[in-house]
Amino acid sequence: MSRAGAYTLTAVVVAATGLYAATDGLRALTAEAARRVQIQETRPAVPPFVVEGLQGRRHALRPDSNQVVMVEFIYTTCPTICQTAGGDFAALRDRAVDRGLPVRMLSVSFDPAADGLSELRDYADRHGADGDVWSVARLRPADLQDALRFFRVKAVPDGWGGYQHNAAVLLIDPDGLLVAAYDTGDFDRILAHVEQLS
Amino acid sequence: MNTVLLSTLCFGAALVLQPMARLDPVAHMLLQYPVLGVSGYLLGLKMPTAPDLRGPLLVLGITCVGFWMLPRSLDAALDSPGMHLAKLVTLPLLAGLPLGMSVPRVGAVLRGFLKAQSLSMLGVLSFLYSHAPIRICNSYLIEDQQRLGAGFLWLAGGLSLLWAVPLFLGHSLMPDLLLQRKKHHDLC
Amino acid sequence: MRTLSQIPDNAAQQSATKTAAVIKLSIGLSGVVFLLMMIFGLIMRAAQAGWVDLDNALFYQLLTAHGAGMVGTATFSGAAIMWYFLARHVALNATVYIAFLGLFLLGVVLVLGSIFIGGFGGAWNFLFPLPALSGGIWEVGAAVAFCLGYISIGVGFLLYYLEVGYKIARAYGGLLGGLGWRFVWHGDVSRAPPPTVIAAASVTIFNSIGIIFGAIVLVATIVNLLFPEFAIDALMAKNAILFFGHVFINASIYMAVTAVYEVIPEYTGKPWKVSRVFVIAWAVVVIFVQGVYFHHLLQDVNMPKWSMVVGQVMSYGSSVVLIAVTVYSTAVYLKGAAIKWDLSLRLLVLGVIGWGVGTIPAFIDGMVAVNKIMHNTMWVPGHFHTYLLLGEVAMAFGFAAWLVRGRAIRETSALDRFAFGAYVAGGGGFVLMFLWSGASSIPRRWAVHYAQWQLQSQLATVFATVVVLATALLVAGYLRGLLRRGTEQ
Amino acid sequence: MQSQIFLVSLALMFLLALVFVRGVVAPGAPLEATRVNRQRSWLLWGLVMIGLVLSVASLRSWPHRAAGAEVLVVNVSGGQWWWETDTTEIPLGQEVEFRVTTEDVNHGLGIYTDDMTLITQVQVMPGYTNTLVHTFEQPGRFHLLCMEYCGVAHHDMVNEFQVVEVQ
Repeated sequence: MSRAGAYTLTAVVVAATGLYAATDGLRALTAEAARRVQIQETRPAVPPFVVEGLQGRRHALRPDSNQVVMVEFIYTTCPTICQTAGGDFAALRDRAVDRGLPVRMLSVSFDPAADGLSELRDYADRHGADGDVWSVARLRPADLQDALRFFRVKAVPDGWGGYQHNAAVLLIDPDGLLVAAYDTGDFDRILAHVEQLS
Repeated sequence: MNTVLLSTLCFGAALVLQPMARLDPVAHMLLQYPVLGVSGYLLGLKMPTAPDLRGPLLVLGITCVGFWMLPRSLDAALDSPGMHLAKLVTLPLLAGLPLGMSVPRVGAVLRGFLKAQSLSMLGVLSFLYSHAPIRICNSYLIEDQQRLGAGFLWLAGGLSLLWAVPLFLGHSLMPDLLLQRKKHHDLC
Repeated sequence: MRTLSQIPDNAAQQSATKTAAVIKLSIGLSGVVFLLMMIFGLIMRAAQAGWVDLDNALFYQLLTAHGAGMVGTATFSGAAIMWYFLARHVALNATVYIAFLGLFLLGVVLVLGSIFIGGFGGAWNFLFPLPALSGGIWEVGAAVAFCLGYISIGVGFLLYYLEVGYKIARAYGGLLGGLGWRFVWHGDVSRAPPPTVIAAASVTIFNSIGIIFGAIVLVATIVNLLFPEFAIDALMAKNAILFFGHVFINASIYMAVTAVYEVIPEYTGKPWKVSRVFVIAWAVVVIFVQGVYFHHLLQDVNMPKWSMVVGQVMSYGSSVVLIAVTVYSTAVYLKGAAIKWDLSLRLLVLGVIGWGVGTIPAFIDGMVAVNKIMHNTMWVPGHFHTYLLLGEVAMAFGFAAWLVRGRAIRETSALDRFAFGAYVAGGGGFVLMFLWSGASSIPRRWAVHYAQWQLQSQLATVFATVVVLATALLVAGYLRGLLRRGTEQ
Repeated sequence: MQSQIFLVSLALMFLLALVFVRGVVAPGAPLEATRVNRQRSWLLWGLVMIGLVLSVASLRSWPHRAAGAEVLVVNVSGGQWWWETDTTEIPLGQEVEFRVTTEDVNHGLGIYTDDMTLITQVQVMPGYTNTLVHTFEQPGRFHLLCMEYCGVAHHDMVNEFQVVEVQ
């Protein structure tokens, strides 16, 4: 082979390796897919964030004991994606209860300025989040930026007073490690993972 | 001298476009990216290159462009200051420059192949961005993503005209092709 | 032995020898693959006839291989023919052809591997999202390999057309110069480019566009296979696939016809003249070939109405151009000329008739009202087997026979006459069975035929056997001819 | 209908082949250029005129019928490898609009009479609803067959319904 050919071939191999690495081994082309791959691989410990529940009581986001926590980030005035996510979460709750899984579910508002306790209660009533297994809460303004950065939640103002954001169901294992992120409708895989964690 | 000035102007334009790029993926990908690339490409045109290195330079340039076309790179450039800086450095120096050093100097068939491939890649991107049921970039709204998809199609259309018209008419808007024709006539 | 006077021509001569060698190799490969793919076809017909018990998955793998293999080989043989004759008019770089050949063979290996190792059976037109949803028959990897194989073949063809396009553009003042359009309105048409150049310029334009669309939908399919969240719009994908597929298979025959332009004059003693009508006809082809693809989407009621009208009208228009120009001219050239009908001429003329005759069931099915009850029945393979088996493939074998015939034109030998007769009779009967099956409402691409449909399939199996035997004789004749000419030199 | 189409096609195909072969083998001198041009013009313009008439005649009433006001909607869904309809008995003489969807790949809905004659069809495509309007003039059993290749059990993707006389 000519020298030029050998150089080019080397460059192609290096380039292909580089692109392979840059897509996490051809698994992630988007930031959202990358978030999911990287969460599963690094399993970061969830910092002691505190959320404010429906009764105004504060509690930790991390699980108590032998419990898996499923978190999704929402804002309550959302007309579309959070409503779907809310419906999905309700369906997920029903299935988890049917299977008797030790799970706590939290819908957490990332917009504490707009979402007062009454808005959160409305949202909870609308989707049947009775606080038993599934409750609705909001982040403390002090934790807001850190939490969004840690969970890699990105909300973009949509120009109509709402947001478009990367909705997902996040799993926190009993040790307080963030272990996975799934599509909100991906029931089978979520429940299988919860089963395996508990 | 002229080239350096023009290249600096392009780079300056890219910096000016940054606030727009943050809000609008079309400005980001179809305005800021290209001017960054062009600022390096112009410099590359003037650089001497060993013939053996044209292939690797071409691969380097294409890979760098490919990397920045990944939706996650687009997001990363907005979310992380390090990636933002990397974009400003690598698009001119690792994409534009090596392409400027190689593309005008490879054979006509290979160059035509690269043009045809970039048209189909723009088509693929248009396909994906305009019809994906998901948001591809976390930083942008889905409507803007669809606009970007349409933008790719317009760009593909524009480029195909720019590239096909000279081939059809037999005289070129592109200086390097003109040069080749002149050489051909000298031979005859 | 080299003499001084030969030295200046040496490079050109070496290049010509090299070209001739790779073209002979390509045609030999094409012949062997045609034969193999015909055997696949025969097996499928025998399975539908109820004579062979074939696993369904294997049937659809054979279907996929037969489709991909035949389309690929038809276009490949057409490309070999056109390259050979275009090299008479412009200096083509044989290295590009060798790269084309290499990429084509790499693609063939990938496609065959994906089918027979990976179990891919998504049909040659890989309609989105079938490659991703096999129902457990094949894995994603097989579908990706299949698409990569196509991409490799597409890249090879793109290089081929770029070389052809650049050389024509340079020698004739742009591709428009190569098409000879300025002679339509004024000027001395005898100074227009030769027919082969006009055909080559035309095919280069439309097939390059087709390949670009093919690359778009192939890469999008691969992205979807690897990253299912990137869904693509099924109607857009179908448009892109059918545009690419339609244009690509049409290119095969529009390239092969250059053999008619260049070889028939050797028999008639009259050069194939470029007339104004000829230039206009090829101009119409450039546009119509691209517009006709809409006739594949006449039952997709979400397509705009105008696209169906365009599909129907352009289908008919293409047939008019073909019959009134190419078929008619061929008849005029042959009439009254003192001709020795050897195997090559017979096959080439058969190719022209088969092509012309095949467009009749094509444009009839291209009518929206007829399509309603004929679409995706056996009528569809019926029409395209007419102009491929009795058209393009006949031209390719005619070219093959011409490549290996002696310097003097000899009358056809008894064996050749037998092979030709069997090819015509077997092929004619075979395509008639398809058309009859279509008229009997038998759907296409069914691994299992109901008992009431089996008679047509049984007769088709008999005819197919005859075609396979005739083809085996033609391929053997070509290979024997190559050996004979090799020893003569 | 199909047999007429078949016969017309065969006739035209044989005619073309016959005229070609007869023209070529007929004894006589080559045609003069002027005669060739005249003949070719006649052929060309004749075919164009026939085409015009044919196009207008065959497209004037649009072959994909639109539904009238009294239409009965029948929803059909398809998937690998089944058809499902929400109506199994269709009244005779009633205009029906089939609304066809698929949950996976492309399919083709072909409606066959009981003696396996295809009477109408429409493509079925993921992400779209395709409509097909038809009025059944004969009572009896009808079959749904898949017309678009959809995978390994394509030929098993069949179902049926009845067209019944109503009092």
